[in-house]
Amino acid sequence: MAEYTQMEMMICAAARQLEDGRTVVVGTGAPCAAAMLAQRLWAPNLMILFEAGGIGPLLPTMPISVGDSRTFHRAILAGSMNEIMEMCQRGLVDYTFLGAGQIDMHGNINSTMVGQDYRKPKVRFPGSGGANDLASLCWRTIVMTPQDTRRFVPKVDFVTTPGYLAGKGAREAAGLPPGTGPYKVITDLGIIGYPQESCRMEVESLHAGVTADTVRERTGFPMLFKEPLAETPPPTGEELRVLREEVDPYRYVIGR
Amino acid sequence: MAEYTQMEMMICAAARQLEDGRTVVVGTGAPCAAAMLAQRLWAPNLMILFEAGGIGPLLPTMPISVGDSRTFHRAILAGSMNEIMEMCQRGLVDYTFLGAGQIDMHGNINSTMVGQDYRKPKVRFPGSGGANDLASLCWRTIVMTPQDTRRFVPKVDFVTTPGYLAGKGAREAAGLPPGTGPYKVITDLGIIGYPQESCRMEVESLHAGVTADTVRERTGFPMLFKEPLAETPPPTGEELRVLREEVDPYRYVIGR
Amino acid sequence: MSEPAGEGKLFSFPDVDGLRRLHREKARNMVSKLMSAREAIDRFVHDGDYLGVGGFGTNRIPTALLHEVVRQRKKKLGFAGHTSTHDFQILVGGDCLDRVDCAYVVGLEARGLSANARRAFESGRIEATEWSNAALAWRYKAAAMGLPFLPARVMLGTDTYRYSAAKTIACPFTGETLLALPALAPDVALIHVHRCDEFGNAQIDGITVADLDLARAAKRVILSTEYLVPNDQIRERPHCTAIPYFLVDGVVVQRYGGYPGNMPYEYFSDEEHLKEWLKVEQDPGELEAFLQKYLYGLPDFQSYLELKGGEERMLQLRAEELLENRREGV
Amino acid sequence: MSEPAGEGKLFSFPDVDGLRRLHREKARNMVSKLMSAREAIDRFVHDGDYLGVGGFGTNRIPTALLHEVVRQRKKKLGFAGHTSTHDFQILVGGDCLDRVDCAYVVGLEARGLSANARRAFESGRIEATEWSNAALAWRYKAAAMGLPFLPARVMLGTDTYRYSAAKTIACPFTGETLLALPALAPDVALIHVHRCDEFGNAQIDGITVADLDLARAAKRVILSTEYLVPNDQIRERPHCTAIPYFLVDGVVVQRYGGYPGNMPYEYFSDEEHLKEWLKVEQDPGELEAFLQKYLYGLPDFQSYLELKGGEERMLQLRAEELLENRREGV
Repeated sequence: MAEYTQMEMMICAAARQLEDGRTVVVGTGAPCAAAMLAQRLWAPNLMILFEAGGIGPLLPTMPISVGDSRTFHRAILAGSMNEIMEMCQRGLVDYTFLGAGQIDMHGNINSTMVGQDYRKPKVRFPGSGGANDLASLCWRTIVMTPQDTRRFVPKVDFVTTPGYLAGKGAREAAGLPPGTGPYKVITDLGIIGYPQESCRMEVESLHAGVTADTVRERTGFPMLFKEPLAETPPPTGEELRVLREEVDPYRYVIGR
Repeated sequence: MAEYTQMEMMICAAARQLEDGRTVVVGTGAPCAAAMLAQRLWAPNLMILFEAGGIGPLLPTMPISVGDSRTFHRAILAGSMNEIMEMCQRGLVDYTFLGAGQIDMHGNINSTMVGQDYRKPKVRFPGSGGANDLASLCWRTIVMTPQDTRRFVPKVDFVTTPGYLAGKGAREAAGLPPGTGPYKVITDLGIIGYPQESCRMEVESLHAGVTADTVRERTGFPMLFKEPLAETPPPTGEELRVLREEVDPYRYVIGR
Repeated sequence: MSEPAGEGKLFSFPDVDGLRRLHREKARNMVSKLMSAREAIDRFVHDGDYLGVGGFGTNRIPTALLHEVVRQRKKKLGFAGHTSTHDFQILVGGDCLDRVDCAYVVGLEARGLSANARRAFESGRIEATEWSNAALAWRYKAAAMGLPFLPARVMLGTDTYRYSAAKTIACPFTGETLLALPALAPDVALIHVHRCDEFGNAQIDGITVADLDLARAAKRVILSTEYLVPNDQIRERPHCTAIPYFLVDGVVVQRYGGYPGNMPYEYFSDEEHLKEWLKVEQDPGELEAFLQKYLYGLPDFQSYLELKGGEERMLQLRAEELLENRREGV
Repeated sequence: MSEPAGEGKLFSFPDVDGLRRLHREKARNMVSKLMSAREAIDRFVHDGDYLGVGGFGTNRIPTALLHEVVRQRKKKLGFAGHTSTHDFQILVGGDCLDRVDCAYVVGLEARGLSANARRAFESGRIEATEWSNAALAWRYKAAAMGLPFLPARVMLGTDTYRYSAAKTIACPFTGETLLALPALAPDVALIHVHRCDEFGNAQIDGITVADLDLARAAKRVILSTEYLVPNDQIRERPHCTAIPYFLVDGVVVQRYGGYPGNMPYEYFSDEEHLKEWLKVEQDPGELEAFLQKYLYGLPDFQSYLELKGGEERMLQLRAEELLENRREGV
């Protein structure tokens, strides 16, 4: 079996979530690589969107910014941020990828600040950007993040972006479109889902060589595990070849 | 003095309402001729807009439809109806011209139906089109219409388009933008204004040869007259020359 | 501060969550959607549907598609009448409509009134709800934005409001009274464009009227196009794409597909024929014969074009559009 | 159903009637507005103003205008931070801001965080109110539509809402809870475009982000442009006009005016220089020297371009933009 890095494992695991004929809003980096990989291998009709206005580009290389020229290179449409966000609000967008500074068991994300006083944050982060919008409006939110207790916390300092909020039904009660919400978390340890009944994280599969104990150690809240617990299929030779040769030949992402 | 028709008098009187450096939404026909005349004689910076999306065209000829090619021929911008209506809603448009099937003393206009039962009209007319929007949102509404008792009625069968509604203050109470409303009515008999205090029609000037009695006979409500009552200056030779030779050489409008 | 709600019937409830589910199901594959007008109307327009039509009455209207709706004798359709003129005339000619959101109907601007369309209202055969042009454009906009309603500052205080299905609200920030317009998501949009590819990526030159929002608001979209272009040409200038393929269900290539209307930069309106249409409407019998001759008796739109003078007449209208037979006024 | 209003400060009240009066007064004459960046910033940006900036952080940003704001030491400005990255870094570098509507600030996307911008927040020197990117774009949209607010379906249930100045309302038709976003009309908009005429009629190639709405929302608009073109060229394709002249107060011609950002179809971003900027921010003293060298010590933006390698460097970035020095991936 081919050797691969954790980043390559994460990108392949993320790519496999994406079906043909669907739409996905991505950022730069790993999510974009995942979408490009899926597009090249089994989802030629996967339509990639960028929140700044690019729709369906033929990506010549990995973008540096979600609004740079690459994001609408030979695109179907180069529009506005509203064009994208309103597509999401109309229910036309199936998937979105987000990162997470902090995340809790219901998938609520903090990318705004560390500390208890909003007026004087201990550490200020960028804030929502489009994350709150995309997680509110797209059907399924996938988070890609390294897993550790600094990130996987019992309570996020600030709910920048809605997961299932306080739990099942809370999104709808707040007015968010029904049927949306966190779908998977792809980490360096495994793939985590949210069972419908609990809307609370549960590990679905562990990457090769990872134990449940490692996951527990690197999670700041009691993690659930699906039974039976699967092993994430490692990247195939074909996945790795396309990822390395076509998607990210300059190793912008997989070289990290 | 040159001979001229009533239509030519109306167009010249309407044109004189328009100042340089202002904006006007016009329809086809006489209002468009009036705006073109003003543009050519004293208002080179008068910007003409059409509700279907044309902004600042170099009109090669009189348009037949407010959405035909002429309305954005070599224009500043060819946009959408929303572009125009939102400009109006932002307060960027000074004047609009409307016609009137029926009009009352407060300038309320009916262009929807004759009869008392909306569900079964005696006569169905087109309805608001953009008239309600333009009269709600532009600063000053100018009506061009022949004057007779069928049109100038005590009570319109249907308030399609707001004048001053029930009178002073009623527009603002209904939620319409403050400071807007009917400005002038240009008829074949004279020019009618709306004094601030009453927001009710008052004749400001009579066209040459017209008497106050004629106006009374052709008005279905008690008409007020300003004192002293002026005579509308007749079209000048220059106005007539430009109107006939440049604005409407094919006599689409002035030939009616 | 807020007035009672308009008394008019709301023909299309703004069920945004239902629309979201529908949009979720819609395929997004980039496959050829080329088909005949006959197939497109047969597949995507059903009796009882609510129609939205692009363009502006006699300008960039999808005449070929409208003729086919009549030819297939579609019935009980709803219709959004924002400056609908010749488009409306065609559909009422075919007795296709039973309910209409009226902003501008029964007229052809300065050309006069449609006697047949007037009869349809005056007889009570068509149920009407009143709006203004901007109101209908913003109702499309609301649906295009994925919102159940949009506020506005028009229609207030008038009978146009009273016989509409709008409401009023107080602004949560300023307290002032605003109109609330329910989103309008037609079942089908028919739109004529300058050029598009086989997938439905379309470009429009000149004014877009309300068509960008209409395409985004509608559940299904049928395009007719003057020219079919390769996908490459669309991708050359992605900021010129007016309608992206994933909104589109059918693409009908029909040169002169907006005749007798005006197609900007292509051909001017055939005013003679429009006058003829208005004239025959005075007499129901004459209208019936006229429709038989120009519509029911013909297999397709191309035959109509032939009957109206074919390429020769179209070239005259093209010359008129391009101002080749008159001096420039400016 | 509705939640308590957000606790954040509303920096710009949506006084639509006041804005209407202001727009009424604005001259609409088509006169040349050509001027230097120095004159434009001096005349149209005042201490205490609220700024909106076009583009997307490092893409099609009006760098030349932003440098001039810093060079003229404008203070106590408000700012709309929707994916503001290098633009934000420049203004915070000049200590120009005292209040910010935050959707995305202090970061440069994947490049890392701005240490200096973080210090400005962590010290409490800048007052913040939270929003999302779409929320700020829709707030511009509301102002561009002449409305005091727009509904939306984002931010609900989160702390982003709690620390915003948004409210919630019940939909008058469906009853569902909606976000209410107050219109945002900046005092000044700074926007970089591909080409415009001397009057300010502008075209933009590629994505427009929120700039069409920003230009329509703002009380004053300053454009910087890569190319000056004759008015005739604008009138050739009126459907390509992104911003019409009557919204514009000043036109500044500055080739490479978006450097070190990416200008679509013209030049790629200078990633080295952006990295350098992030690096010196680690140390306030180094940053001061850096700003002295590249900004305060220079008379104008042209001198900055010269210092950064002039035409030769720009041609490299152009080749990178046009993918001339790498293979096409597709």
